[in-house]
Amino acid sequence: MEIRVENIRKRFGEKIAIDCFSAVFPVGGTTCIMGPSGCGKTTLLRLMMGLIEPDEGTIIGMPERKSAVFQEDRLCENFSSVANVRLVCDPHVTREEIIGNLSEIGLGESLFAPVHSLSGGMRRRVAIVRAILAESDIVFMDEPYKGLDAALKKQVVSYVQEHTRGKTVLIVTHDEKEAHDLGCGILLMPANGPEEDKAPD
Amino acid sequence: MEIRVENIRKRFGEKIAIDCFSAVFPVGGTTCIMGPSGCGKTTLLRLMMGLIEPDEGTIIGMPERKSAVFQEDRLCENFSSVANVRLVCDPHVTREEIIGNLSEIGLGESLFAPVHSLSGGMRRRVAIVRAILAESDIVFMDEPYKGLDAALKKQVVSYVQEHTRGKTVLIVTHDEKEAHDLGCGILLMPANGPEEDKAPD
Amino acid sequence: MAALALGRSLLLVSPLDVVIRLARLSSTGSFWASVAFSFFRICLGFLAALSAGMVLAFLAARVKTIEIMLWPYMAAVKATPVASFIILCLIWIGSGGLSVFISFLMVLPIIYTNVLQGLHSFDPKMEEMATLFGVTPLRRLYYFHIPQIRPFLLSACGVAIGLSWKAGIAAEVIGIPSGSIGERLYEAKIYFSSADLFAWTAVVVLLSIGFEKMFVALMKRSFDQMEKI
Amino acid sequence: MAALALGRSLLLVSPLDVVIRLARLSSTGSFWASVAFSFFRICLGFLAALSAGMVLAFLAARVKTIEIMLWPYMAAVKATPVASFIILCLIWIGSGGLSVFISFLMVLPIIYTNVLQGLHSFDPKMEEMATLFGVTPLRRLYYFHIPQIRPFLLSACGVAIGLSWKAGIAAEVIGIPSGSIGERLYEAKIYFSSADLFAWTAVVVLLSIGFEKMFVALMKRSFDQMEKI
Amino acid sequence: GIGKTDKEISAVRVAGLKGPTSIGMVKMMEDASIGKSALPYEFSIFGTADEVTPKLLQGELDIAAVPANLASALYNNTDGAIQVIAINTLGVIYITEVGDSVHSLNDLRGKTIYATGKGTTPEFGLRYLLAENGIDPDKDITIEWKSEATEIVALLKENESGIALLPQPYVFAAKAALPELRVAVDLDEEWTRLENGSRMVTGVAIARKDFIEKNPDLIRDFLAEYKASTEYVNANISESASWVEKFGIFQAEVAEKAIPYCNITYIDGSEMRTAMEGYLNVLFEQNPKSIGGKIPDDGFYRAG
Ligand SMILES: Nc1ncnc2c1ncn2[C@@H]1O[C@H](COP(=O)(O)OP(=O)(O)OP(=O)(O)O)[C@@H](O)[C@H]1O
Ligand SMILES: Nc1ncnc2c1ncn2[C@@H]1O[C@H](COP(=O)(O)OP(=O)(O)OP(=O)(O)O)[C@@H](O)[C@H]1O
Ligand SMILES: [Mg+2]
Ligand SMILES: [Mg+2]
Repeated sequence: MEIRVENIRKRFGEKIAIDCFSAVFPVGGTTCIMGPSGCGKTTLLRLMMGLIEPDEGTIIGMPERKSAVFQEDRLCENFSSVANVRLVCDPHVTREEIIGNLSEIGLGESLFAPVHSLSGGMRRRVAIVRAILAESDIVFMDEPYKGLDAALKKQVVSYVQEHTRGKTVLIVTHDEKEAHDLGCGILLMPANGPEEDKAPD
Repeated sequence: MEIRVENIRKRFGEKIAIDCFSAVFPVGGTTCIMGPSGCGKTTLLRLMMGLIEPDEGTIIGMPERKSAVFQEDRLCENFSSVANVRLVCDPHVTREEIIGNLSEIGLGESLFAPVHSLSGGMRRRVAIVRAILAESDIVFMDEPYKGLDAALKKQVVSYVQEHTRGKTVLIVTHDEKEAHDLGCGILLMPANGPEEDKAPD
Repeated sequence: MAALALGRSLLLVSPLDVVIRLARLSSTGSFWASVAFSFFRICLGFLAALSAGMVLAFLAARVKTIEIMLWPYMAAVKATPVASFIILCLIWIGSGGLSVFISFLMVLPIIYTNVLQGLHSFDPKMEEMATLFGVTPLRRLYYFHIPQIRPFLLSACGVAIGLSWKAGIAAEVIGIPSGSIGERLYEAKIYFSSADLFAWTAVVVLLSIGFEKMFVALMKRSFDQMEKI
Repeated sequence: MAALALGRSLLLVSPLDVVIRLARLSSTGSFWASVAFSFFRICLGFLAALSAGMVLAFLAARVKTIEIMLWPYMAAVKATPVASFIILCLIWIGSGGLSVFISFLMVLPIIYTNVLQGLHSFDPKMEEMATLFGVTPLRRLYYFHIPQIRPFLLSACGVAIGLSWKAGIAAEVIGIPSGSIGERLYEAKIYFSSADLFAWTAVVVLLSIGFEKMFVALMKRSFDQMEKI
Repeated sequence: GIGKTDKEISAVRVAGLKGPTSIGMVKMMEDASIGKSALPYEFSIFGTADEVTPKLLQGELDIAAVPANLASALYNNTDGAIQVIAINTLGVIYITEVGDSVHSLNDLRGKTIYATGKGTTPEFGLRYLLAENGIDPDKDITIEWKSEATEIVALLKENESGIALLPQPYVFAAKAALPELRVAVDLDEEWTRLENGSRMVTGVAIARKDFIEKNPDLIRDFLAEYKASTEYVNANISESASWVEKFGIFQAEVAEKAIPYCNITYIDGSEMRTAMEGYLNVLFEQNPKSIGGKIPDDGFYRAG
């Protein structure tokens, strides 16, 4: 089984964000998406999430239950880490489970402070735990590990791998080393039309 | 000449963000600041920026004119890239100069779109150009290159190096390779008190 | 200048006179009865409008058709001069209930418009997040909408409480229900008793300030409380 | 039910009668003179209050002392019943200017409170950014404060325009300046002429809606324009 | 209440307004409150006629004391649902003065008068009387219309000599605030002096027509008691004044001084009709709308 993106095209006004792009993602596996800044990675994820409609093309085989780490954290600023995670959890997920998950990646000290008072890397981890604990078959991650130092990143990566076993995972990253370390399929997105000629290097 | 941070201590309520930290930064040079997530890097920058007051300790030798790339982008969402840069520029900086700088790092296509419609990496670059074009003697950069792909990063790094010649630059980064590539001094911040024993790995 | 002097001579009372009058008034039982009469009715009108305004705003934010359908009604409620429907009001609800109704009508559009504006200015990025995770409406309310409308609701209440008193007392001065503050103001006016007029005006302003301070503080606390979960 | 029926019978006019009356009225010159008279004064009061409210709110947001000093005045302006100061107004500004003033007083606290709340809910992170870069006050206004108050100002105007008409016409019904819509309403009321009463009420509501639509659209456009630099 | 006959009625429901038109009833009200009245009554005092008229038409009230022109307008606008049963108050409008220059309407030539009540009885009455006395109300004198009696008192206070047209009880309230104020001309007296049979009618009692038709005896008894009450009030001023306050009409202090000048009367039957018709004619000539567009027909008057 696989998720198929076929001849998809999306423009915002004049701007062509994705120009006739196709790809296939294996269900139950992890795929890294790479490409230059502005090539449409985030837009591709939003299309697959069903948040925006493509102008042309189809997406086939998307599971119902989705979760995501967005490029920005998108947390409820005045609520605590625990509350932010609970927001997306099924009722059967206990408070202990949430606290356990947060503690596992080093947030045990700041469980109940409003997330606006957390450091950048801490907020990122809250967003990651939220994506993991939400009931889902596919997890979208848009540069999930940015802002984490090397040691922490290792820890978080293994936390994510452990908790997404069997799920489809799409990870956008700019770090080739990271992509190779994950040992997964890599999808390279080309810079899109008008930007192509001006693509750096 | 140097900037001296002496025995600085800062707490937020119960939370100790920085516990008795000292450092010296050479004026006119670049220094990388590294340390685990939540160790107080951003807080240190904010203290040096004069945005918050330390509970104890002193900071000596800070120049007047400062600029920064914040950890978050902190752009005016509904304004264009050009407008966002102009916000902080002296009147004598011409529109052409702003457009030239933006184009130099690949934003020539999106000069007048509101920044909320830009991709993550594009927004980051706008924030960088803003920090560069503001009149300043010291530039604070909190993970400035996150969200940029390898090729682009190289281009942006050289853009920044060229435009900050002679200025004091403090760069927070989590990427050791990046720090070494810049060939500058590296300041390691220890995980602070209460978090230490729980520091990852 | 002449007008100013005229005004001054008309007052004919010093602030001290007013304070003394106020002290004397407040030692009578009927004073407190009048205060209770008007306070109860005006606050009832305010609270009813607060609830109705919020419910309508939430409905309108969810279903665009409702917003469009409500628009002419709200516009009419806002702009229709009281003189135009006072007769109908008196027929339907009598002078006793008039202040409840008029204070309700004054507050409703303020709450509705502000809360709706608050809901409309919700960050689309958070909206996307909620959609993706399939956040339930109840949780949306709790996590997004209530924090979102907070500043709008606070400013709406800040202004609506004062205006509900203004409008409610005006209704009492028109309907003159026995035992209301409006009746006292009416009497003070027809007997040219400036001390009474100002004393009762002070009472109205103080009641309004007191209620506003209390209510807004309570609201802030419950907002804060809600975020502490 | 009985009350409803009675209400209907008292009205004694069908909507058609009102429309016919309206058509007849609007073909007379004095109709347009009255409309112009009231429109001009009420809008003047509204615009004056809009400017004053914004200026005061900006000052109050900058200097806490000003906010504290203004608070009791605003509370009094909001809550003081018109009956309490109508005489002073009539003496000082006459019945012609009354509607300007009363509409001003109604609008001022709404604009002030909303704009102030908007300025207060400014993101501290952006504030830090502005401080660090030493952004000039004028640019702060343009880049931060105006976009920030946008939703608050829009909802304030949405509600204040309607209420300025309500209050302004009420003032005219009290002061009865010759040639005003208020005078027409007053006459319609004392002569029990329901068709006139409803026709003029419709005129007021339509004028208010028209002005609100136009003004809010204009405001949105200028906001959008300002962001396109 | 509609449809009940004499025997079924538990109480006659009577309404008055806060003002001089209710004063004549206070003796009845007092009697009713201690259970000594001839009929069972239920009195209520309202702040505004706007509240009384609908209740009356709706059948929640049987009898009400209201302004004279309102009675006519109500009759015309409801196809004769009410009838006037008695006049209870005559003119209570006075020309007052600070100073001593006005003693008759003729003295008003060339002067400026402050007045309230534009578009209502005071304006129509004043203009009529001036015209009848050969004074052109638009040319020979200046009338400054004000909407609030209070404003006039403030203006009088400012001027060494000022002339104002004021109704009761404002005249007395104003005198309390301004002791040198003097009643210069009583418009009612001037009106009566014209000797054309009409009177300056201020207040009347009206009743629902169906109530009158179904309860002719009750009405007769009511009117008899009303007449007695009016006479009692005029004869026992201070006692009545205390009742005026007791029943929330206005303050006793003011009432005691005001009652003699409030022109409280009782007139019914054909005398009522003549007085009323003449008065309504005056209003009609000045503004037909003020009495509901036309002179009411015979059905308006309860035959005595
Ligand atoms: N809502 C929008 N309105 C207008 N243009 C948009 C919108 N969203 C994205 N774009 C444009 O589409 C292009 C692709 O954006 P996208 O965010 O998908 O890039 P990306 O690959 O995620 O880049 P990055 O690595 O920098 O995050 C960009 O040029 C961007 O300006
Ligand atoms: N305004 C604040 N209120 C409360 N606590 C705060 C506040 N700002 C920072 N902290 C706390 O201080 C500590 C240090 O935060 P800081 O943002 O300086 O970390 P950092 O080194 O920048 O981490 P990162 O690499 O994740 O950005 C964190 O535990 C954070 O929760
Ligand atoms: Mg992206
Ligand atoms: Mg940081």
